[in-house]
Parts: sequence; C-alpha cells; structure tokens
Amino acid sequence: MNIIETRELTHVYRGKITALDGINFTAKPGERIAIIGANGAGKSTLFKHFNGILKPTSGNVLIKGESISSKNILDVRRTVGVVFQDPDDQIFAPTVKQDVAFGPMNLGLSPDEIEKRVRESLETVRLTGFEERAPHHLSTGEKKKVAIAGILAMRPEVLVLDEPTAGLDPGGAMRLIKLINEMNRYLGITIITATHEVDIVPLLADRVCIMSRGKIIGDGTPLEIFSSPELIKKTHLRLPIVAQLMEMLQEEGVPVGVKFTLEEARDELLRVVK
Amino acid sequence: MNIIETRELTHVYRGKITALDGINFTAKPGERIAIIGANGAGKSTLFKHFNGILKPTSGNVLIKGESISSKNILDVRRTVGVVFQDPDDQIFAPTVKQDVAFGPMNLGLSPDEIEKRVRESLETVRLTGFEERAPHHLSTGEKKKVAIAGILAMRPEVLVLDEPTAGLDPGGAMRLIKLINEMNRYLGITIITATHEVDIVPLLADRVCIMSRGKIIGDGTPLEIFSSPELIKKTHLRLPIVAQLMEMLQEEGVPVGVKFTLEEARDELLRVVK
Amino acid sequence: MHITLTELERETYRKSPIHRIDGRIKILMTLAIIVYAVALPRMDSLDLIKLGLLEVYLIILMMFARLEFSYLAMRFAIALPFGLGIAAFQPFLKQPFIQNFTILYTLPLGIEVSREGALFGIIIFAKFLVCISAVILLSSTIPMSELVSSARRLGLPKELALLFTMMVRYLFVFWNMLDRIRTAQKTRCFEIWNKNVPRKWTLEQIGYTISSLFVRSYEQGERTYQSMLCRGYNADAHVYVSRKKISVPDIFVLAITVVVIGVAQFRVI
Amino acid sequence: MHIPDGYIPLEQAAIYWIIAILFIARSIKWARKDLNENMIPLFGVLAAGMFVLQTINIAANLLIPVPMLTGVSWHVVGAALTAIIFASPWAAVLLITLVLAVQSLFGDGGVTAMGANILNMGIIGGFLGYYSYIGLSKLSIKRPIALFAGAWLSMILPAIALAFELWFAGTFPLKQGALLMGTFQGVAGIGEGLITVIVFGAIIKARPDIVEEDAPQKVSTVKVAAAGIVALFGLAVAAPFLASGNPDGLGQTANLVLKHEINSAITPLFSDYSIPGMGEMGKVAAIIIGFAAIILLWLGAAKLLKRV
Ligand SMILES: Nc1ncnc2c1ncn2[C@@H]1O[C@H](COP(=O)(O)OP(=O)(O)OP(=O)(O)O)[C@@H](O)[C@H]1O
Ligand SMILES: Nc1ncnc2c1ncn2[C@@H]1O[C@H](COP(=O)(O)OP(=O)(O)OP(=O)(O)O)[C@@H](O)[C@H]1O
Ligand SMILES: [Mg+2]
Ligand SMILES: [Mg+2]
Repeated sequence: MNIIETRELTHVYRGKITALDGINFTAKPGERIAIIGANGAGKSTLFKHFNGILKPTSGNVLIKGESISSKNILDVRRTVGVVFQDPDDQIFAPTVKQDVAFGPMNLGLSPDEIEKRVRESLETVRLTGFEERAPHHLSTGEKKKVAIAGILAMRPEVLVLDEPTAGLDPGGAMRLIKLINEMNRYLGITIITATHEVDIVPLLADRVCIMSRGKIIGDGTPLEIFSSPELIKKTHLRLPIVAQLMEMLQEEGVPVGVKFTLEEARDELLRVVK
Repeated sequence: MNIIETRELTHVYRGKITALDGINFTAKPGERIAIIGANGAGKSTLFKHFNGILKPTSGNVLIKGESISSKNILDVRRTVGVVFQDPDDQIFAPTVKQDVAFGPMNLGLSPDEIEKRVRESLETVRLTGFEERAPHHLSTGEKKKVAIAGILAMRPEVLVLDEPTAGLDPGGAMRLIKLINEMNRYLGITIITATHEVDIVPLLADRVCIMSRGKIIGDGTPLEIFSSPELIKKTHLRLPIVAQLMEMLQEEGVPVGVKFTLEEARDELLRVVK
Repeated sequence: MHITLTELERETYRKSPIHRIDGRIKILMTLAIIVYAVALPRMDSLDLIKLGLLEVYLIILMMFARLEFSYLAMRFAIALPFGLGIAAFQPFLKQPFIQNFTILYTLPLGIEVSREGALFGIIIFAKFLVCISAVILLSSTIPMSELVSSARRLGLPKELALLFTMMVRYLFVFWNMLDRIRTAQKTRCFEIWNKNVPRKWTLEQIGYTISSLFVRSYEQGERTYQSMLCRGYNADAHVYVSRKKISVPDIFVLAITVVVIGVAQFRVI
Repeated sequence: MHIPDGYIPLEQAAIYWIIAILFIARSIKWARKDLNENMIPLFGVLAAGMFVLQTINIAANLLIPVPMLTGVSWHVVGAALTAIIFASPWAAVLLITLVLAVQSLFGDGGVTAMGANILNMGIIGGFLGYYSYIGLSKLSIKRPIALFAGAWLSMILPAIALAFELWFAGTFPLKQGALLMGTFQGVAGIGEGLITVIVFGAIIKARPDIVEEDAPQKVSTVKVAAAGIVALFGLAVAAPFLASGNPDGLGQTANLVLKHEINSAITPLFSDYSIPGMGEMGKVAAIIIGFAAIILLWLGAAKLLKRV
C-alpha cells in the first residue's frame, strides 16, 4: 500500500496562482525520494498538503490509503513529519529545549521518554548545550537544526524535508544526510526531500521526481533522470558536478561513463588511466 | 584606501554571547571576497556591522576611512548594500514593484530613472511579470530574488551578500554569479559574499576568509585556503567537489594537481589521460 | 470568519471609475455622507426615505467600482453585528426623549414593545447601515498608502501619517507571524482539548504563544525597519505625497454626491 | 465596545471629538519628543498587534472565545499595556487612535463616534490604567498584580463612561447599560489583564534594553495622586446617577440647572439642528462642564499636592 498518494492534486492560491496542477504522486513505505525543480515549481506547496496544512483546491491526498479529514488529521500529522523550508515557520517556544519537547509532549509521552527524545534529537543535530537558548536568537543554520530536531523527536513514519541542507555548513549537511539514510535503513522511515543541491541527490534518494510549473514531468532513478539533459536544462537544473566533469571528458573523447558520486567517478577514472 | 575596514571589532549579544571576537578585516575597492565558516561562526553578525545595523560592542568599523556615526550613516548605507540572509527581513511593501522601488525612491531619483532601475533589476533576477504580486506570498527562492533586486536597484559601491544562492535553483544561482562578476568587472563594484556552498567559492572570489567562533582564522586565495586541509576540516567545511575528486585520485597514485573549477580539472585530467 | 488585509488590499487595486477618483474627493464624500446621515433627526419616519436614497446611491457606486459580491457580503457580515446589538434592544426601551409610547405587545415579565421604540431602533440601524456602506466603499476603493497620502494632503499631521503607515505595514508582519506560529503548532499535533497532556501545560503554551507572537513580531518588525533604513529610509522623510491634481471627473462625482444629499434633504422627488 | 455611527447624535459626537483632538494633539507632541527611532517598530507592532487581537478571534485555535450577547466577541484593547511599556499615557492615546482609525475602515466603530471611542478606550482607559499601575507599584505591590489591576481598571471604567454616553444619547438606559457593559467588560478585563501581564513580561524579558523596568518609581507621586483624585471624583459624580432609582430624573434636574447658565451661549452653535426636547442642549453642556471640571480639578489637585 502507498503510504502517501495524491490523486489529481491541484492547488490554486487565492483564486489566481495555480501552484499545483493535477499531481499524481505516490510514495511506498521505506522509499527515498528526492523532488527537484526550479524556484516556484510548487515543491513546498506539495509538501504542505502531505500533512494537511494546505487543503487541495481539487483532488485528493491519501495517507496510508485514507483521505485526510478533520477526523484523522492528528494521526496524519503523527505519521508524516514535515520540516518546512523556512525554520521560522517551525520554531516558536521560548527555549530550544521546550521547542523540541513540544511535539513529544502533545503525543502524550511520559516525561522520561520526552527527556530522552529531546536529548537524542539535539545530539543528532549537534546542538547540545543550546537547550536554554531562545530559538529565534540563533544563526540561520542553528535555527534550521532546531526545526529538524523538533520533527525528529516525534519519530514520524514519513519524514518530509523541504531543502534540509540550505543554510547548513557542509559538515552539518553531510551529518544530516548520513542520519537520514540511517533512519531509512534501520527504522524503515520513508524519506521525501526537496532540494536544489543536485550534488546531494544521488546520496539521499533512489528515486527522483522533477517538478515544473506545478506538474511532475519526470520520475525515475537518479541515473535515468540525469541522463536526459533536455529535461534537466528545461527546468533550470544542472547535473551534479561530478557528472558534469565526466560529460566534459566524454566530449573530449575520453571513454568514460557518466557517474554521479565521487567514489564511482574515482573508480571510473582509475579504470581509464590505468 | 580600504573601502571597508574593521579594527578589533567585537560584538557580544545581550552581554553573553560573543559572536565576533576582535575581527580585523579589510576590503579594497574592486575586490571579490568570500567569507566561509561553520554555522554560528559570526558571518551574518559581521555583515550587519558593515552598514551600521549592529553597533560594535568594542572596536571600530571604517567605511572609506571614516568611522560610522549618526552623521554619515545615510552615506554609509548608500555606499554599502547588504542583502540579508533571510529575505523576510528585507521585503515589506505590498507589491514586488513597490518593494524594489523603495530604495531608489528614497535616493530621490526621478520617476523615469526609478522605473528603469526597477525594470532592469527585475529582469536581472528573472522576475519580470511578478510586479504586482505580494512579495510575502512568493516561494522562498522568489523572495530571495526580490530581496536581491531591491539592493541591486540602489547601485551600491560595495555589495555584501549573505548566502545569496541558498534556496535558488542552480540556473538562478549561476545567473546570479555571472551577474555579480559582471558588476565587479564592468562597474568596479566590490563584492563580499558569505556562503556555505564551497563549490561556488572559486567562481566568485579572488580572496577567501575563513571564520570560526567569531575570529578570522584564515585569509588567502582560494588555492591557498583549500590547500590546507586541517584548517578546512576544523571548521566543518569541505573542499569543492572537484578538488575532492582530484585528491582522491592523487591518493590512488594518479599524478594530478588539485584543481577547483571544472575547466581546470578537465584540462588536468586530459593531460594525464593522453 | 475574518477578512485579511491582503484581501482588502486586493480589492483596492482594481481598476474602475470609482477607483480612479482622487483619494481626497473620496474621503470628503465619505465624510459628507456619514455626517449627513448621523445628523438626521432622531425620530422622523422621513429619515428612512432619505437614508434609503443614500443607500441606493452607495450601492450604485459599489456596482460602478466592480467590487465582488462575495467580498461585499463578507465585509457587511463582519461589520453588521457590531451595530445590530444596540438597535435590537430599542423596541423594549423607554427612550427618555419620547413623550408618548404606543404599546404594541406586552411580553412576560412586563416587558413592553413600543411602536416608537421600534421606529427609533430602525432609524439608528438605518443610519448605521448607511455609514457602514460608505466606509466599506471607501476602504475598498482606495489603497492604504493612498488613503494616508490623501489624508496628509487634507491636513493629517505628519507624525500620525508616519505611524499609521508603519502600523499598516506591521499588520502584515503580525498576521504572518500568527500564521507561522499556528502552522508550527499544528504540525506538531497541538490541540487545545488534547486530553493526553496536563491542562496546566496547555495553558502555559497559550501564554508562550501570545508572548512569542508579540516578541517575534516586534523583532521581525525591527529587522524589517532596519532594512528599510538600509535602503535610505529615514523617519523624518515625508510620507510620499503625489502631486496629482483634482480633475474634472473628480469634481463631477463630488457634485453628484452633494446633489444626492440635497435631494434627500429637500425631498425634490 | 466600539460605538458605531448613528448611535450618538452628531452634536454630542462633536463634543467628544473636540476632547479627543485636544488629547491627540498633545500625544503627537509626545511622539515628536519621546518616541525615538528605535521605538517606532515597537510602537508599530503593538498597534498592529492590538488591531489583530481586536479584530480576529485568535480564539479559533489559541484561546477560548468569550461570546457576547450581541455577537460582538471579546476584544483586547491594550491601552494600559501601551502606556506602561512606553511609560506615558500619551502613547496609549496615540496608539488607540491609530487602531480605532484602521478599525473604523473595517466597520468596527464609527467615524463620527470615533471621538467617543478614543475618549473611552484611549484617554480614560490609558490614563487610569497607567496611573493605577504606577500607584500600585509605588505601594510596592508585586508587578503582575499591579499590571493586572491596571489593565482591568482600564477596561471597566471606559465601560461605565460608555454607559453614560449612550444614556446622554438616549439610546440606552443608564443603569441597565452600566450593568451590562460593566459585567461584560469586567469579565473581558480578566482576559485583558492576563494578556497585559504576559506580553509585558515577555517584552521585558526579551528586550530589557527598550523597556524600563523601574519606570514607575520615576513618575512623580503628585501626578499619580492627582489622577487618583480625578478618578474618585468622577466616580463620586457618577455614583448618584448609577444608584438612583430614576437617573433620568436626576439628569433632568441637572439639565434644568445647567440650561439657564449655558444654553444661551451654546445654542447658536448648534441651532442648525432642530432637536426635539431642549434636554439635548443641557446634556451637551453637562458633558462639557463635566470635562472642564475634571481637567481643572486634575490641574488644581496636582498644583495643591505639589505645594504640600
Ligand atoms: N502564500 C502564497 N500565496 C500566493 N502564491 C503563492 C504562495 N506561496 C507560493 N505561491 C506561488 O506558488 C508557486 C509555487 O510556490 P512554492 O513555494 O510551492 O514553490 P517551490 O517549488 O517551493 O519554490 P522554491 O524552490 O523557491 O522554494 C509560486 O509561483 C509561488 O509564487
Ligand atoms: N539576535 C541574536 N541574539 C543572540 N545571539 C545571537 C543572535 N544572532 C546570532 N546569535 C549568535 O551569534 C553567533 C553568530 O551568529 P551569526 O548569525 O553571525 O552566524 P553565521 O555565521 O551567520 O551562521 P549561519 O551560517 O548559520 O548563518 C551564533 O552563536 C548565534 O547563536
Ligand atoms: Mg519552496
Ligand atoms: Mg548567517
């Protein structure tokens, strides 16, 4: 069964701006999906439907096969944890600790469990020591980390991340990617990410969807997607840097295949050189 | 003469958090400088001193050799244009057009000139057609573009950009980098950028400063900076992907030098292969 | 049910003959109509005819302004309850300035419904309705910024204009912040009647919500203000005042309004 | 608690407007002198916040709504809060004026009646709320309690003033009005008090650099005492009307006394309006005299106290 499914999902902002236009999207439990697309393509709008923050203008969103309604909305939000693009949309409590504890508290967990989850989440994003700071007085990257910790602490079945690495330093970004992959591998959590950083796409997704002007216009493995240059070009995206280099070498007549991650590229080049 | 200079600049937030700790920084007219550093290193705090938004706890900021005071503050702000990290801090007018026109209007330009600058700035960031939209109802990347257009329209002598490419799609990011370089080359505008995307650093800076915990701990050409791996590692940064690949090949015994841009790497690899 | 400022602003940017009229004229027109309506005698059944005429005139103007029906309905629905309350009491009261009452019904507990009371209630409600219509017409056909600059040209002090502009700007900030905080709470399953959490904790959260609403709006407002300063704004700068001249159609509309009021007053028809 | 257009006769509304304008003019002077650049965002946000809290029911998700008979739901006013944050009642007058102006565009509160609304919520609410808080602070009562009391008074006293105004206008009987408005505002005042305590606490904590915590100690005792006397005097004048079985009768008597003195002077001003029952003029006069007396009393009391 699909854990998330949208049927002909359309969203029109204030009767004028069609941000989503007949989206049919499905995610199976345990998948790792990346959604890429130009600015204004509709990624964030789509994500806000996954936990019922926005309501479809037409069409349907099904979570575990059930349409979102006021009856099951709390369950939906427990199942699907969305980290918004702008951390200011997500943090509001007077201290970092209270902010991270807010979700678990609402789930009615025991104080010990809450304490434990808060500690673990803050460790994960390396914010231990920030417990008593005011979240709105942090640097942008630190805010982002608080927002992520707040959702991690709820242990959702599906983790939806809107530009999780924007504003994080490279060290923090790599750590987050590693964490996301571990959550997927060991806990079976479904991961859906929107990002502009195409270089990390091969690292955190097995499936890539391309959005353009409110429609999904491409869906496949990273290899399939990045092998169709017109599609990429049309949507203001680019290939991962590694792939660009391999392509440039191909053009110069070097017999290499196009690769997307550093390790693969190294091996491919070693093959050619030796 | 230095267009921007700080002397032993220290900033302590609410008597507790030392965000800047004795910064000595200089920028000469026409330079292209990138400032990199982990989350919370103090980059944004430093930038807010460049146009007098924050006041030093101790130390001094000199613009064109003059210390910032209430007398010259208007001149300072005309000289130094800062694009903040969070576009929500910068946009406030009811329509995109009014927002971009706000700066030129305050400079007392003629209506024709204002109209022209607004049009040009919006074209530059590819937001033509968005004139009558409400800026706070845009996607994150679009907001960022409005914020950049608003500063471009003022034609400052120094352009200070805090994470300009965060949230922009790759197409938009490349266009922005090109524009920044053109402004530097043809108009002689000084460019200071803070960014976490190390891959673009070699494209938009001739000089790189590394910040860590409120101090500048490294200053040099991209080559010098990226050639000191301990420094990079210590500050949660990483090498540009191209450089990483070259290093990996070096380790495997392939006789290549470390390069930072795609073109250089291609040429270096071709040399080895042939 | 509420209407956001954005929706209000959207209507004000429509293009119509009414929207094009000079802001000063519109303000004066609105004031003239309101003052006339309020000045009508307290107890005079002819009032209803006069007020009816004004209301029809205002509705015609609204049609010319091409305002959406659903929008207007919403505006009225929000405004009316405020006035309805007191008017609804009138039939049961003995107004001190009326000498003789004709009792229509006597309800239990000795409450009497009088014809004069009812008439007075209807008249004040009609006055209220005309005034509300005038205000709705004005606020739907003039953007806030133009309202301020027109009022400036009519002699509103500079400080008031500045603070008024700032306030309107910050309305968006505040509204936005309220929205953000609510979203943040919703995504993390906050619900007032949640039985799984202690009542005390929920109340505390409400307190935090209100305080962070203010503190964060203030800080956002401060940052926004600073970025305005960065773009050359200074508090002493005059609110931008256009030099637009009053044109012939403007005078024409004002004249029509005066004629309508005149017709109402002297019962030409 | 916003009086709409049409519920107060024009000439009475004009009087309230004149009083309001005098106070607004003085508050503009305050803004020119004491509202520095750093405080403008705070002022703007508070005004915006008050407007938002007054207009929508944050109730929907955050709070429990307090419905009222007439469909008007509970409003936050914020006069006391503003005066206390800016350490000046003039700030409250200015802020409430702005808020009411925007609200009247939404049809909440009238244009002609705005003077009366400013008088009630901004002037009476602001001054009395502020000086009650200062007075209580000076008696070293704990801050939250002083804040709460100040805010509560700034809700209940305008309600009584409102009842009088509607009574003068002939639209609502005094006793029932005072009872109805008073009860309602008394309950709403609890919410107002809580919000004032919460928001003031939050702002002081977040920005100690902007709000002076020990402002109460700096206000001269003379002013506070004078404000107290004025409030007591106001209540003393109002009490017999409120307590009387037949307040209209009392009003009539007052009018009779006043009519001879003032009427001849005022009538020409308003002679365009044919008003049934000459009681009208008397009421107008009563309002003016009352206010003049209160102002004079305040000045006089302050002078006297200063000498002591
Ligand atoms: N609140 C809103 N009101 C009106 N239009 C909106 C609103 N939010 C977004 N839009 C519009 O809807 C479209 C899709 O926006 P969305 O935020 O989903 O894009 P996105 O793919 O997330 O872009 P980005 O990569 O820049 O974050 C855009 O054209 C945007 O201008
Ligand atoms: N308003 C504030 N009040 C208190 N502390 C602050 C405030 N803003 C920033 N800080 C703290 O000052 C330090 C430097 O913050 P700054 O925003 O300058 O970092 P940054 O280098 O821009 O980080 P990022 O890359 O995440 O944007 C951080 O530790 C942060 O928590
Ligand atoms: Mg987005
Ligand atoms: Mg920063």
